[in-house]
Amino acid sequence: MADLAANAPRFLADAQAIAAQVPDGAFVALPPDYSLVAAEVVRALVRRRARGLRLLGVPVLGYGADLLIGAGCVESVETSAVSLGEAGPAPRFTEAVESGALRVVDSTCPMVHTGLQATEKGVPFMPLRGVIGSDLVTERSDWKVIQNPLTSEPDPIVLAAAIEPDIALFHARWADRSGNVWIGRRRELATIAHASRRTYVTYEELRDGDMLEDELLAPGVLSSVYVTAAAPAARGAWPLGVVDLYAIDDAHLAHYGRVARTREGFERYLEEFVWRSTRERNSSPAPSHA
Amino acid sequence: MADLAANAPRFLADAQAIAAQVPDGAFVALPPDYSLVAAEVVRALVRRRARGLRLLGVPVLGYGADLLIGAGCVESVETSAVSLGEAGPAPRFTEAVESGALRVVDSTCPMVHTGLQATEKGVPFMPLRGVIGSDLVTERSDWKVIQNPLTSEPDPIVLAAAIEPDIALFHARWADRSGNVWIGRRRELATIAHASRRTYVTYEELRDGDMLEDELLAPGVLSSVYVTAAAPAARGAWPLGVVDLYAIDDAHLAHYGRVARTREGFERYLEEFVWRSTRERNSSPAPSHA
Amino acid sequence: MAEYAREELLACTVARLIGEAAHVAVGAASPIPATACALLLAQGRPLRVSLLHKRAGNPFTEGSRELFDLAGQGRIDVFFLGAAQIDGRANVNLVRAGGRRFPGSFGSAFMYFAARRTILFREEHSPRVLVPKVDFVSAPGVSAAGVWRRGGPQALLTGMALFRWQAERTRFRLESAHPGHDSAEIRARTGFDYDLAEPLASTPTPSAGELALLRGPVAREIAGNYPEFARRVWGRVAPV
Amino acid sequence: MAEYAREELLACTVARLIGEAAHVAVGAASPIPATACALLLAQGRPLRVSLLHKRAGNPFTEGSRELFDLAGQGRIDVFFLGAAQIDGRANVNLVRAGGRRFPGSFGSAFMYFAARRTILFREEHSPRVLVPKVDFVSAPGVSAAGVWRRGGPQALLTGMALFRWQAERTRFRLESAHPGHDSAEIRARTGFDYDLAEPLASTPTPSAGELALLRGPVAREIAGNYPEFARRVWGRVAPV
Repeated sequence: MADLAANAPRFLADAQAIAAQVPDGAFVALPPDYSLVAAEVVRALVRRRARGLRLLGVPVLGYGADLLIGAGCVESVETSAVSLGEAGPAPRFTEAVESGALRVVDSTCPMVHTGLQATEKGVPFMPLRGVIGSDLVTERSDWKVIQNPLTSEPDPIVLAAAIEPDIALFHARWADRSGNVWIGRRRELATIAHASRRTYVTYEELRDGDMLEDELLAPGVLSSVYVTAAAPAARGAWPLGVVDLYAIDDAHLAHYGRVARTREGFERYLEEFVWRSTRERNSSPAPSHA
Repeated sequence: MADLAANAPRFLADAQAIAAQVPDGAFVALPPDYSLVAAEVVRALVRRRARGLRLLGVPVLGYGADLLIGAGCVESVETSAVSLGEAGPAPRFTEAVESGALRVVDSTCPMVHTGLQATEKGVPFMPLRGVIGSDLVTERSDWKVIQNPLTSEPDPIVLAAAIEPDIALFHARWADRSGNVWIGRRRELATIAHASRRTYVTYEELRDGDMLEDELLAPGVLSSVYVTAAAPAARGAWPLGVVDLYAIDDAHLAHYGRVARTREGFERYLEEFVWRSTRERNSSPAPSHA
Repeated sequence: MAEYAREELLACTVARLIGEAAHVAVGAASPIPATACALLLAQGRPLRVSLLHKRAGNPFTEGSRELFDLAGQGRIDVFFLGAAQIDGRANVNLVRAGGRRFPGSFGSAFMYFAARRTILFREEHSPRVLVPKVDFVSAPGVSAAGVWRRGGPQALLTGMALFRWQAERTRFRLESAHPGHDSAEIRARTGFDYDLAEPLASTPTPSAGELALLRGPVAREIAGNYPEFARRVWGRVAPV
Repeated sequence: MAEYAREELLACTVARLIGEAAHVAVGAASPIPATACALLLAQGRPLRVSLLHKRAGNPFTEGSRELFDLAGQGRIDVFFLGAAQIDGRANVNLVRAGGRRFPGSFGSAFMYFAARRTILFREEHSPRVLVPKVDFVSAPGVSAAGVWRRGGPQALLTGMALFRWQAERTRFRLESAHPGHDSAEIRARTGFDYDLAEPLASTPTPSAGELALLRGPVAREIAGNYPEFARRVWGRVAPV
């Protein structure tokens, strides 16, 4: 993982082409379920039988991670939580941890953000208040409690080591021909991209013009300077949502949360929703199983 | 300076009412000339004969600070630079420092951002690379070089102390009736507001509806949670600019840069552009002196 | 007395616990705290509510980091924590116990320190949840002297009772039992030791006015962000 | 030989110094470096240029912090620094000297470490600017072993000459004199000691092709961000 700077905009054909860029064993940062998950790439990773991925939840993981874990693509997760939200616990995650198949590096939300902000600024660590007294500190050899060097009063404070993902992977509402992508108020995606060596983005629609030249759009843009490659994926977040475009498919997530409780149910789910062609998924309205 | 949280939106009548909220001696954070300076409030501060202000440049200062310095409102500046850009050195700043009338706490741009980010996160310090070997470090007793606690290799690194302004003061394109303001891509204004105990904003226009409910506008919004009070000020940034609305008045700034080289010229400038009524400024097109 | 759902009693109790506050933040999967906040707003309180997982019109523009920064700045007055285990020192465990894995600590290890008050909330009231000592401390209820801490536990609300946290004694005190539960049952179902208020009060039930608000504007509001919950409690379907 | 302005010669020289680079950042009040970048773009180079003070269509969306974060991430290949004083160890002073106050250090104390290469640029070539030792180190040219430093000085360009930085010797070497200047004059006007390349080359002058680009698309582009400069050099007025 050497390249940091992407210069000329690079477009790939589809989510499958993005999945081909994610090597086995990569440290991949993913957003939470409510923040533009590149679900179509997740399915493509399952189909290409990716192995040994190390996932970073920024700051939590959900449906996409559970799918990858169940399909055997994941070696470890570093995250503050893995959950399907209202649809309950993440079943494949829970099973994999309880059976010892998955290593979890437990964190707490602001420590993930802090570790990424450290990389974003190019510093090796960043402090955070709180956390002291949590067993998380004992388990994390990469965190360190020090005396605040700016005071002579006793004042212990924890340092997060910089987190440096190999790959940032997410979905966006728009891309433009300059390679910029629009992420709206989901600024964690910007932080992930700033901190990662490579950033791959799927997008709903290509937009004409340069979004950075438009003062109204620009505040929600992630500049192409951070984007290694982008590819189209209409409804690419499904069954998760894209605000103003399609809502999270609660019925489908609830269905997943139920059937994936067993290995067999999960395999049937994969068969139905992942192994069948992507094109079918994208061209027809997403099915709901209530 | 106690209050942090503003809840119900609070609107004031005009820039003068904002200036009345800024007490003598306050530590006031100001944006650079290219980033929405509340120039009308600056003029109102001169008119109300504010004294002892301590200015923070985020990360640099320009026209507004020079005006305040020349008018005797300022006790000290903490900044990476004070300059009129293409219009040359800031004449009143230069004179005040060379005559010993003004104390300068010299910084470097990313250290200002870093110190504010520390306050934004609620931590007492934040590290930054570089800077070591600069004489700035010797002068800044609030910075400290420590050994990176996460490595056993020799690795000195500098810590910025958290910077906690009393007041953030800037201009915005829009406010809405919920008290949110739109700052577009000028995210340093958000950082300033997050880190300051009180935030006062003038705005060009009031917009109907809640901008946070509009996904296209929201990424450029500073939520009312951070806004202590807002007041209308049409052309309130003049002679500086508001992108897409009016450009920086280069001819005026060049004029200022020339005449303010002498105390007498500066006094004449104040007489003409500050002591005369604000209303006159706001209601007619801003004059240019080339 | 009006008929009410247990969720409605709990939401009204949470609303009373919130009391005077400028800014309340509600984290993941917290429909009852969210309902309590919506009730206070429907009552006209000048409360600011930040729902971390609000799906539309999310209050944040800095992404999921902003809630934690807000708390770090001292701008969050009340926060909520649920947990798989809670002990008598107000420690919370969201990670693992007895071979079982839970979702994870979320922001607890920070928010419990940075918010001015935290209301612990867990509907299940059993010796499995309310333990003598948590198996894993996601976030501690009490910090050593010299450790920075802006706030801590205020109360523990379960489906059976309300406990107040006594900061000076670092222990809970049983404050009231919900209708249908008594002191002996609560003692039997609580794995940790606590102080008693004698005589034990009964948790106030929702008023007719509260119920009218809950079933009208509050239910509509909640259905948008917690559709499953709204359907279960009020038979409401999420708006599209 | 075509007639050219001194600014045009300097911009062409800066363009050659930039050479192969993916991302060049230009800070405050730097019309000549900005002109050099615009020239490279007009020549069709796949260069990314971030102008800190670009007035419209600013490339950043994180405000003025983003340039420094980009540099911290290792994404900035070339940066420019001017200074009131520069010494033979490539230290720069932007703060004060001999009772005079300058604007201040700007981002120099960070960017000089974090950008992969820094081109020092100052038109005035005099013993007042090029001093044996700066009165105040805004940013050091050389760092002690063990101090993190991604990059440092590449060259020093003045209105009279081009010096290359020799990292292994931590000294400048005079590489070329601009037309109309010679070795003796440069020695007399330079307050610090430096190595000589013998024989001393002459700085290449702008080609007809370069001049055509400079006076066409480049002048138009530059007039938007540096109106005073464009008017002085090309008689252009800023577009509204």
